[in-house]
Amino acid sequence: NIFERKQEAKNPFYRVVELDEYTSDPAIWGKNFPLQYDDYKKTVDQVRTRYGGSEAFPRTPTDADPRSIVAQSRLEEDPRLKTMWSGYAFAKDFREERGHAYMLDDQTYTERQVAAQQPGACLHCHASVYVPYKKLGEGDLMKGWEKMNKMPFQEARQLVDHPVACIDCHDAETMQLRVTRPGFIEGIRALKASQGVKDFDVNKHATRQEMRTYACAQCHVEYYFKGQEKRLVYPWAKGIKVDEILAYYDEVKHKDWTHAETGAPALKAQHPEFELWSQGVHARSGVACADCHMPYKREGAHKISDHHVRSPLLNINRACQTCHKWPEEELRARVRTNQDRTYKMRNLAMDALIDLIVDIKKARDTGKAEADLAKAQDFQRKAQFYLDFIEAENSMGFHAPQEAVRILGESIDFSRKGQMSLRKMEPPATVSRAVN
Amino acid sequence: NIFERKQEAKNPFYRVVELDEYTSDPAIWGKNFPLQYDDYKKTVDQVRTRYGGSEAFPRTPTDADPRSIVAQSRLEEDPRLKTMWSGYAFAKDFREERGHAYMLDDQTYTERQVAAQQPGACLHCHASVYVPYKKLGEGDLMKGWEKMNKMPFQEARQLVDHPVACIDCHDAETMQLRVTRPGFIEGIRALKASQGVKDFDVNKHATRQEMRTYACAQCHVEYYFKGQEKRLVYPWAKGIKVDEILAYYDEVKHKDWTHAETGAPALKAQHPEFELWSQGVHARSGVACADCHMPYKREGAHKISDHHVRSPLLNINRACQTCHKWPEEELRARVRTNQDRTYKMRNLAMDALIDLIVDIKKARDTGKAEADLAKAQDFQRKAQFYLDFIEAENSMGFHAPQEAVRILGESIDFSRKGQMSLRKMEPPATVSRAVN
Amino acid sequence: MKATTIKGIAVGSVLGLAIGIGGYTFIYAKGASYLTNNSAACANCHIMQEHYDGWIKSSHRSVASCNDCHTPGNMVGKYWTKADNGFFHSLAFTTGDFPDPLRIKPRNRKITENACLKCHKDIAHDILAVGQGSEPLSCVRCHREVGHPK
Ligand code: HEC
Ligand code: HEC
Ligand code: HEC
Ligand code: HEC
Ligand code: HEC
Ligand code: HEC
Ligand code: HEC
Ligand code: HEC
Ligand code: HEC
Ligand code: HEC
Ligand code: HEC
Ligand code: HEC
Ligand code: HEC
Ligand code: HEC
Ligand SMILES: [Ca+2]
Ligand SMILES: [Ca+2]
Repeated sequence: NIFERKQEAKNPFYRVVELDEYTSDPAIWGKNFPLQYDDYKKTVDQVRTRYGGSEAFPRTPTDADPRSIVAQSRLEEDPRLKTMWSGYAFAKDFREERGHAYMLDDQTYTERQVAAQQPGACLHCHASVYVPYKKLGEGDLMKGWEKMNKMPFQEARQLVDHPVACIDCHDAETMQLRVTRPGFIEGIRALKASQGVKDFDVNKHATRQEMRTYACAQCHVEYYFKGQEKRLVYPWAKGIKVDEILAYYDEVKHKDWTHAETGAPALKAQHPEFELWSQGVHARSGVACADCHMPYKREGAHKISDHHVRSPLLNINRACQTCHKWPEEELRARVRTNQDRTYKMRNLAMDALIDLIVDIKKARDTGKAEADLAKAQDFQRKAQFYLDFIEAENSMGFHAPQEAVRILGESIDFSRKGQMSLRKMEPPATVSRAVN
Repeated sequence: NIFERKQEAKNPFYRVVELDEYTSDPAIWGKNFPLQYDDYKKTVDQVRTRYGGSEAFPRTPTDADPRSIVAQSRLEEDPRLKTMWSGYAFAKDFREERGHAYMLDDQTYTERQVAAQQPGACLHCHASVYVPYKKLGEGDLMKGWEKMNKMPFQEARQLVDHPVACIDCHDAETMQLRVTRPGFIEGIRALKASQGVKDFDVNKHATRQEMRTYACAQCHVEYYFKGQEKRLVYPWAKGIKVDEILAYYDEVKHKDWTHAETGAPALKAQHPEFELWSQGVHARSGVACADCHMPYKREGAHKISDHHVRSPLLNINRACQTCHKWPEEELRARVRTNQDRTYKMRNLAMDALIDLIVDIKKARDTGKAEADLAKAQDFQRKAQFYLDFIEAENSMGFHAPQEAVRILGESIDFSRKGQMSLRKMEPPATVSRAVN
Repeated sequence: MKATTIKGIAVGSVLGLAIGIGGYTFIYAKGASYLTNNSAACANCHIMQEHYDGWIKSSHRSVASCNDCHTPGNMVGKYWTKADNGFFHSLAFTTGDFPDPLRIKPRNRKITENACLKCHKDIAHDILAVGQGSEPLSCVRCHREVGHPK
């Protein structure tokens, strides 16, 4: 609503301190914008919803991992995940994600760091890297990024000291939103190119409403590390739908890991919130991430964006009721209906994938040649990626309910076809025994 | 001029003729309500949308079938349907449905009448049966209905002479909506009972807004004929979701026909518009069938319901834009997105079902005992019903986009599991040949 | 002094305080504007600004004022509603104790539904004529945005 915007624009910024391109400590920004800073700090809260939020689990700190509280383990909630990711670091440690305040610690201390040597590229989405990148690149953001990507994680880790901070989303002078993530700058350009838009420069060409989504899409997306450079790439050159992303990976012959039990060249999908959201009716209606996850709240005379980024289900009144005049309970029930359906299909797809993995393993154990398994393994690759695309996405389908279930339905078909490729019709005699 | 308009509006129900419980000819009602009558007559129009409306196909009339125009044949559009329904009358003739004006002729002359002897129960939803029922039951609607149900179709056909007419939806005196269909009166009572509401009397207890849906749900629902009485029953005693309806059929051990190629005890789903709609967000929001299919329109000083019942896509401006302030093209695109996704999954589910049918047939041909096929046949029954539930539903998923795709996804899983039950892992040797 | 009288005084003074504050704002915020038909007057409260802005863009700006839709037809009811809303809104505004975003209350929603008929009785005659028993047909269900387009 344009007029409303005009109103906020009038919000006075009392500048107590001067901020510049190198001020990364949010506490300093907080002096000028105490309201936003106070909410920003609240992302340490841990409250669980049925499928989101997070639960605080106490643990005894160790030297290796000083965290005294972590979020619940998804692997323990559903052990099938270990089979699904067998041989990959995710099978060692995968937890429910929590608030922004934890991003740096959770990345630093996850056992996935022990399971495999991780690159500096990881930090792109887990720390306030804007200033570090610029310093490392002597003023050149992209150069600094390229340098940090290929460093060993532990070395790069020394160069950062905050989770995502004000400067990662805001221009220090105008306070306007600004994209600071090289991975997204290149990714969105590739995506726009695939749609016929040439040389898209997100910070020049995006509308304000688009920026209210892009600020989040800098990190809440699927990604992979390309080649020895460990260049962080968002796989959108052919488009942003799951089918188009898989087509891209197939073309560049990328695999994230080789499945330990089946030898399949597998792909791990990671938090494709932006991708799934883009297929939903909210995206079509121009509803941005910030509209629901950082809704406006009234503070005295003017409205500010709630910087306590969290599950909208913990804030339905502001997050939804501006647009939907339904009672809070009804809105919660609507989300729940969409999510429960998605969850049911997610479980069917998971069972089908496990069945396929077991079959391929059996076939291998009975000494079947790898060549003869290729077809089944490719079906596993497909089924795994489609299922993971919704499993790893964090709204349990809400961001695009029908698309989420469509993807899971196709995953089931892939898994079953994979099994079929290893089976054949039985001779009548043996039937009754073999039916299972 | 305004003054005249106002006069006109003062007495909208100015009665030229008296209407009573036995006036079934709509032309007579038309004398009192010319605006509604004119629109009602327009249901003869045939305009096609991508998935709805209907196309007018000229044909040379015969003695057996005097129709000079019919709607396109769905069997020719997708021959897989013949395999899916093999052995059932639907495999002989199944066409896109068209406007209400054709309901009586299309039922009378469909080749399904030749393929099998049909009962008088069919007329419940294809003719103005209110008066005929009352006459047949000497004033008792239910009695007349029970009598007509078990008559041979041709005999019962002599007792009716109009497609659905004013008296089937309206009380002749008050013009209020009224449910006149015994099948629905009993069906909705059973459904409400399953939800803990006792002795629900639709004409007493339903709100006006509910009646704007029930008026249509009298016919746009799944049904079957029970026992020798050919009693028309809506299978809602356990609930209205596809899973609950199948559970009901399994419990009462009902089958519509035995599949000719596989021997499976199959079920045919038919136009479950009310059932699917009830699972969607429009139903949750209290949006009734009439809101979209009979939107209000302005005629002079009158605001009336558009009695030209048809696809809302032919009338987006009135059907959708009062509630959705999006451009017509955008709204059309939204429907199309939901429908295309559903259509894609519908095709995957259809392929899977055909694969299963082929497998069972093979197994039978190789002389496998029926007992050993039972499991596969039951999977076919399930897969067929779930797929048909969306295939036969006429909005191509729009009425509940996520639920439609969920149902198709489960259908795929059923079909593939059925195939699996007939196959077993191959011995290594034969692999390379057998992979297909 | 008896406990009851103390309670009495306590309650009394709280009430008085409430009225005091409410009354204060009522005047301060030109609460009297409730008694006029000037829509701009409603916007004397920034809290009403958005709705005013919406109304400015609505199909009704030139034909219906806030009061036309938010107060009943008859004189008594009209001024009672104004006093009611005026006072409680004033109080709420001062204490900041109200839902955000605002939601119309059932009572006011009913008033607004009826307001539609003040002007559209004729055109709506036919569709009202077939009403199921006592249940009124909600206009706002479909025309939610006539006063305040999104
Ligand atoms: C129309 C409202 C809406 C929009 C727009 C939206 N989301 Fe969400 N988001 C939700 C809801 C509802 C959930 C489910 C929360 C839950 O289950 O507790 C959710 C869940 C999430 C989660 C997991 C939250 C948690 O508590 O675990 C993340 C992360 C997320 N969204 C990111 C995004 C991003 C990034 C975008 C933009 C690309 C976006 N969302 C757009 C409503 C929205
Ligand atoms: C710099 C990268 C980055 C940016 C930018 C970013 N996020 Fe996140 N977000 C993360 C990471 C990493 C986590 C997980 C932190 C953890 O689990 O320790 C996370 C977690 C979340 C969660 C889950 C909170 C919970 O309780 O489970 C939500 C919701 C969320 N982000 C939404 C957003 C929205 C909305 C935006 C934009 C306004 C945004 N994020 C911008 C990286 C980012
Ligand atoms: C493209 C952005 C991006 C990159 C690159 C990235 N992350 Fe994340 N990470 C996120 C987001 C967004 C979340 C929160 C959503 C989620 O957990 O699905 C997250 C969550 C996490 C979490 C908490 C939840 C969990 O998985 O246990 C850990 C740990 C983590 N990341 C580790 C890493 C490691 C290690 C790397 C490098 C190999 C890495 N991240 C690279 C964006 C990223
Ligand atoms: C993950 C991204 C992100 C981070 C980190 C972030 N903001 Fe924001 N901020 C936003 C978004 C999105 C908006 C809405 C901007 C718009 O509507 O154009 C916003 C708006 C603002 C505004 C404008 C007034 C308002 O509230 O809408 C101020 C001031 C502000 N932020 C200050 C801060 C401060 C101070 C910090 C650090 C403590 C911070 N922001 C951290 C995303 C972020
Ligand atoms: C800025 C406006 C806006 C916000 C904020 C918003 N929505 Fe919506 N929502 C829409 C629009 C627009 C549609 C599409 C239907 C329409 O055009 O009316 C929609 C559709 C929906 C639907 C039906 C479509 C579907 O996917 O099933 C649900 C459910 C829904 N919203 C829930 C929510 C919830 C829950 C929240 C808060 C977490 C929310 N919305 C926040 C505007 C919004
Ligand atoms: C929110 C609007 C809406 C509601 C409510 C709604 N429908 Fe529909 N209906 C549609 C749309 C859109 C289509 C798709 C039309 C097309 O594809 O041309 C459709 C298709 C149909 C069709 C097929 C029409 C054709 O042209 O072939 C039938 C029959 C139907 N609906 C009946 C019903 C019944 C019965 C109800 C109530 C139980 C109902 N609809 C509720 C919007 C609605
Ligand atoms: C007495 C039974 C009956 C009732 C009551 C009924 N219908 Fe139908 N409807 C049918 C039949 C039968 C057809 C198919 C006619 C044909 O194909 O010859 C049909 C066709 C339709 C079509 C398809 C038109 C096209 O162009 O494809 C729509 C839309 C529709 N009905 C909507 C409704 C709505 C909305 C209501 C309630 C206001 C309603 N129907 C009430 C039996 C009924
Ligand atoms: C419960 C109500 C109901 C009953 C009983 C019913 N129909 Fe229909 N019929 C409909 C509706 C609604 C349509 C329009 C929607 C559709 O075609 O899917 C329809 C459409 C048709 C059509 C046109 C489309 C097509 O299938 O070619 C024919 C022919 C037809 N019915 C024949 C019959 C026959 C024969 C019987 C009895 C065996 C019968 N109907 C019983 C409700 C019914
Ligand atoms: C398939 C059902 C159906 C049939 C057949 C039908 N109507 Fe209606 N009619 C409705 C519905 C639904 C409404 C809206 C009633 C409501 O909102 O309570 C309606 C409303 C009306 C109204 C009230 C004013 C208005 O337009 O909303 C009149 C008068 C009317 N119909 C006359 C007729 C006449 C005359 C015929 C026959 C030529 C007829 N109807 C046939 C379903 C039907
Ligand atoms: C009487 C009001 C009303 C009418 C008429 C109506 N809708 Fe809706 N529609 C809604 C509501 C309410 C929602 C749920 C989201 C919300 O609460 O805003 C919705 C949601 C939707 C959605 C998103 C949910 C989904 O299933 O994807 C689409 C798309 C949509 N409507 C299209 C249409 C179309 C097309 C028509 C006309 C054929 C139509 N609507 C008619 C009220 C209506
Ligand atoms: C043409 C009729 C009309 C006019 C004129 C009108 N309103 Fe409203 N107003 C409505 C309706 C209808 C609603 C209820 C919206 C809903 O239920 O979602 C409403 C709701 C409200 C609400 C409650 C917020 C909400 O969404 O529930 C406020 C505050 C309000 N109006 C203030 C005003 C003010 C101030 C004016 C004059 C500047 C005004 N209205 C003029 C029809 C009107
Ligand atoms: C003294 C400041 C003030 C003025 C002047 C004012 N309002 Fe309000 N209004 C409020 C506040 C505060 C609320 C929230 C009250 C609540 O929801 O408890 C409110 C809520 C409302 C609501 C929705 C809540 C409800 O009670 O139904 C309507 C409708 C409304 N106002 C209409 C008007 C109209 C019409 C005028 C002008 C005649 C007006 N207001 C003038 C402060 C004001
Ligand atoms: C004070 C008189 C008055 C009141 C009160 C009023 N209207 Fe109107 N309304 C009008 C007039 C005059 C027009 C014609 C304006 C025009 O043509 O631009 C109109 C136009 C409309 C229109 C057509 C234009 C549009 O916005 O689509 C609708 C619909 C409407 N009114 C609905 C309502 C509803 C619903 C209410 C109650 C919430 C209401 N009106 C209250 C006088 C009023
Ligand atoms: C089910 C949805 C629905 C409901 C309920 C509804 N309307 Fe409407 N209304 C419409 C539609 C659709 C139109 C557009 C008619 C047209 O364009 O021909 C309309 C048009 C109008 C118009 C403008 C007529 C003109 O063109 O000048 C007025 C005034 C109006 N409605 C008033 C009302 C009133 C008053 C009520 C309550 C008694 C009401 N409406 C209830 C859907 C609805
Ligand atoms: Ca979480
Ligand atoms: Ca049709």
